[in-house]
Amino acid sequence: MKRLTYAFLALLLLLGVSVWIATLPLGALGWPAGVAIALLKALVVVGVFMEYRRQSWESRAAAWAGGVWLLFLLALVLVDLGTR
Amino acid sequence: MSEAAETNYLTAGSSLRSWLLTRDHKRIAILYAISITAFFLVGGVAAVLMRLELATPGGDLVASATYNRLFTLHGVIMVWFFLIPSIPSVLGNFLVPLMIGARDLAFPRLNLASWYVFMAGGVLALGAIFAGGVDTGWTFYTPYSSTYSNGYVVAMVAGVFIAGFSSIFTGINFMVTIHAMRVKGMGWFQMPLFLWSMYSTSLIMVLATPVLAITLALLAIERVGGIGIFDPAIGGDPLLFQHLFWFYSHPAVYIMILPGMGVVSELIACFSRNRIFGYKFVALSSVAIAALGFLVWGHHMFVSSQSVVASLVFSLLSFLVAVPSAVKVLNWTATLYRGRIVFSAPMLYAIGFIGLFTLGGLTGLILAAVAVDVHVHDTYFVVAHFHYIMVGGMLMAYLGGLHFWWPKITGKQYSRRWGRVSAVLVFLGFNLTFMPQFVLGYLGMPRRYHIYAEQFQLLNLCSSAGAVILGLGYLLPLCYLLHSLFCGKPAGSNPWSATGLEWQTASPPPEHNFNGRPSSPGEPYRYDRMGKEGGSAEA
Amino acid sequence: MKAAGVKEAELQAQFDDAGQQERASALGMWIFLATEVLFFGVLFVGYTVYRLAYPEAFVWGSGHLDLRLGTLNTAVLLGSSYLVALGALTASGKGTSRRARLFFGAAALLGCLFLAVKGMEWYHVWEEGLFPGRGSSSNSFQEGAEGGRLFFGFYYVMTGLHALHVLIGVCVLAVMAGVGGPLGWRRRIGNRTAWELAGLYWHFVDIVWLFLFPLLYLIERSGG
Amino acid sequence: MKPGVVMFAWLPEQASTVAGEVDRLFLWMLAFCVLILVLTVALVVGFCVKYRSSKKRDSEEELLEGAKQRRLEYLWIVAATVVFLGFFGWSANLYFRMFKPYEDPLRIYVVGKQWMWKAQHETGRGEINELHVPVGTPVELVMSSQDVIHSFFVPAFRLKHDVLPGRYTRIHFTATKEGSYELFCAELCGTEHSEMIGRIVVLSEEGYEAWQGRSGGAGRFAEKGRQLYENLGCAGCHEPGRLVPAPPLDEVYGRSVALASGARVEADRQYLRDAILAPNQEVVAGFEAVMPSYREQLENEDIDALVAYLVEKGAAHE
Repeated sequence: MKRLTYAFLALLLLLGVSVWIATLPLGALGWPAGVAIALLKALVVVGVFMEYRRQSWESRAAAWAGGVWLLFLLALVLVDLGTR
Repeated sequence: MSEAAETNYLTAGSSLRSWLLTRDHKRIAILYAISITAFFLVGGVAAVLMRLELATPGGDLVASATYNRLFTLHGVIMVWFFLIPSIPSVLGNFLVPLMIGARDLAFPRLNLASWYVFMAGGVLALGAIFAGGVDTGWTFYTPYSSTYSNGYVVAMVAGVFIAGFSSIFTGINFMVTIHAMRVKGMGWFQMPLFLWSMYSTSLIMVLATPVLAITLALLAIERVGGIGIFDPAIGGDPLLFQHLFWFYSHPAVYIMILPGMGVVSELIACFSRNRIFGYKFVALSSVAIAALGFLVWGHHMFVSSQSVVASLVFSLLSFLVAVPSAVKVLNWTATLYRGRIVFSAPMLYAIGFIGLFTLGGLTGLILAAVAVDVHVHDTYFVVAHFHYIMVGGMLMAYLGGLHFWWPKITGKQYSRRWGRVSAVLVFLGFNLTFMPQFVLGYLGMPRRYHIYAEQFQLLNLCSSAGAVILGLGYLLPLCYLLHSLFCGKPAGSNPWSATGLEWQTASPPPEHNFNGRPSSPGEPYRYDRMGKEGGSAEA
Repeated sequence: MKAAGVKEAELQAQFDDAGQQERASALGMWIFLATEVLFFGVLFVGYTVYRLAYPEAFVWGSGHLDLRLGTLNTAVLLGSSYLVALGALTASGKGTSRRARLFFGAAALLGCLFLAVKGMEWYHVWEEGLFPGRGSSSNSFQEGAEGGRLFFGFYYVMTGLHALHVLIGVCVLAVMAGVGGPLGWRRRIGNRTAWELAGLYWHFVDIVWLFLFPLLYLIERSGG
Repeated sequence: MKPGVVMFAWLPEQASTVAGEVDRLFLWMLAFCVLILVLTVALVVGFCVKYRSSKKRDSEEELLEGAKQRRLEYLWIVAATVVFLGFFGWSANLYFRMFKPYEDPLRIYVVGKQWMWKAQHETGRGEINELHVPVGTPVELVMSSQDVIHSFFVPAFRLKHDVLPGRYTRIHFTATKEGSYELFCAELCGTEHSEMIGRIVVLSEEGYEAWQGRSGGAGRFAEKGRQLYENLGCAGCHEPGRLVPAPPLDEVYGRSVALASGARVEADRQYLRDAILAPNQEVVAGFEAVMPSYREQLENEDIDALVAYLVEKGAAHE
């Protein structure tokens, strides 16, 4: 129960941080910063709310597969876009 | 066996309701078999009309607009409503639980839902065809499909979108079933190779299909609502559509061929009465093909003005994905070595498959060579290549598998002689149809051409003639297999003396597959030892 | 995983024991979520391609979104996720309980709040004439650089698809909370696995939003 | 190609510098394919005959197993990979050379539209469904599409490239043989896709000069662009000293331009085209984003003409 509450508070904190960061003049760095914080939040949700560690190895592998295959798609599309 | 003969899954209920609301994976397989046969006939009629039209260089039989609708119909129906569901949804549905000794798939209701979703998609696609058709080709390239085409693109795309979910459901079902429901004592490397291929196929279905679904949804939104994502008129990139489309549609080729490879592994082992050569290599090459197959889609875009660097990367990866396929061919051939080969109908199909798939795969190398592809891209060379894989490969394997497991599915024997005749006929007809197209392609005849230059006529005529033989070859099994349903001799539980758990139960199997739990199978394909005990494939 | 959650009566015929059934159900849901990752993933890839091509237009478009409402909605979804996690935890202790139902019900209400706020936002943007589809005047996009339409295309499609998922999630949560009681649906969803699966789905929907939020609302807010 | 005389051939004519090289690679790969196919079929048929079940055999033979089997597998994997990589290297090298731009080519603008090919020579001469080029001269085609995706395909040149809306794509070739060759559209582009065909006529140098000479003073292509430039009132902003300041256009093409966003771009043809169609996307540093888009007003050929004019203007100023 406590773990969930701490996680929730941490998420709200991260939300605040991401909005604050967006108001800084970071230029091109703003995008990766925003995504990085989102990734952090997502990890908290997966790790605590979705109880990643209590899942079977197959379920964990499925979670990874989704992310990794998305990276395949993104990476190879960007190979084309980046070198046109 | 004696008690099982009393009721089986076919006799367990005969009302229409008992079929339409069934959750039995075997009955759902039958429902799929009937539906995809119907779709195959629709797609086949379109193919015959196209080949007739192409017998002469002019546009004598149908107008351009009709011709474009015909090849779109042929492509969409054959790809999404026949080839992709064929082996997984029919043979896979029937065999996956049987082969691992389970009572059913993990999610029987989801399985039934997948059939309904499939039919809903199919009805929508057929509706689009009867309403007036679609002329974009099965690839739906933007901006033609989103802005310029005047066909029923949205309905067709919606049909494919919906049918996609049936693929996803089937994939999830197979993966979970294979993970969680294998009989005690069956480890990953004791599974029949068909299951390895089903697992790899499911991997692709699950991870690639959603990409197609959302891409087609974006296309429909652009066409209906004008919210353009790909529209060059507002700065959109039509190549993005191609990237996303082929991210699904190249792996989809492996959805079509991997199950065929699984079937052929079973057939070759059984009818050469030999253990499969290099079991682990064959098993893992399926997974390798499934994973690597995701990284090569750009070879469909070598001349699309994708960057030179991207083309080179995709070309390299395409060459590499051919390695695991080559491994499979070697292993099948080596399995024949010192076997005791029986030339039954399924085996003839399997041998035909090896030849046709090898040629299809090798010409794939030529297409992967980017400098040559610049010339042969979008010509009949490509058409011939992918028909060698999809039809020469997948359809041969599907028919082979159907002939192999027909006694298990129906409990009946078909005419062995006619089985062999049709296998040979299909092989000959196929080669006559598609071999000339390789030459046509290199000579420069573009695909999707309704009217063509005169120097191409001779080869086109050969191809059309072959199509007639091929068509006959496909109609034959329809006749004698149906005939066997009514007049066939009872098959017995294991007519081929095959290993594998599915042969340990009655034919047709009882409602929950096994009476009691099947015994642990141990090592698969122990045919070499069975031989000494007097087992034989010639029952 | 402990096998206590499923009573014998709820064991489906194809499974040998409760442990197998739970493992299979959970795995099925995780694989489904993996497909959902790629489903939304396409939009993220498309977004990346166009943001790289039209950076100014995306700053311009983001500036027309209401940051306060967006932040509020993020907090609302996080809160609902928290409640759902609490509900699943409660349910796993004792099976279906009143408290678990209350947690899920509250989460469903937050989901509705999210949709209401979302609707308001869409209305605002629509009012400004920033609807990229057919029938809208293109004048509103003239001041934005080329690509402004594309930004709003992504805005509507991404948030729309996400809202659809929220809507489905709200329905699932509401049924779990007992709304479907009169229809006799509660009997079927009594076991612990069902609560966990519903929770997994909801958390996933939350995660998608966590990425949408910075990508759509937080583009260079420094300028004003 | 004379119909009736050459009714059948295994290879199309070779009429460009790369055609022979592509054929050589293709034939080698084909030979490899045939070799493997024959080997596989021979083994399969051989085994089928030798080990058929009806044949009596004296003793039990040992199967290949264990280390022997694995060695065969690895051998096969390594051999296949090496051969494949070899072919990849060969083809990559050839492809790289095929797409390497020429130094100072004869440049021709090509527009694909449903369902015809239009070509504009820099001399001002335009053609439809025909393209005349001199033999032995490096040619670059600057291609764009008015509507959907087309694909420019000349089998005799072993050359094909898609033609996109909203973007220039280019290809290069040097014809090696005089004659008339087929031009196809290879990407499905609508109802009359199979009739979107044309001819490439390769003339001798003198023949080409003569052909150009017959153009009857239609004016140079860039001249057409200059007229558009004036008719559209481009000078109103783009000449120095005007009320609404805009970048002077004789100092743009071929240079590296600083943008308002802080980035720099190489101002090539694509940049000029984009600047006409989507002017506020990449604004030159120091100027306001005030130019309207000319997407609605201009046909593709007009844009090409304007670009040709601006290129000339930029080059003249260097």
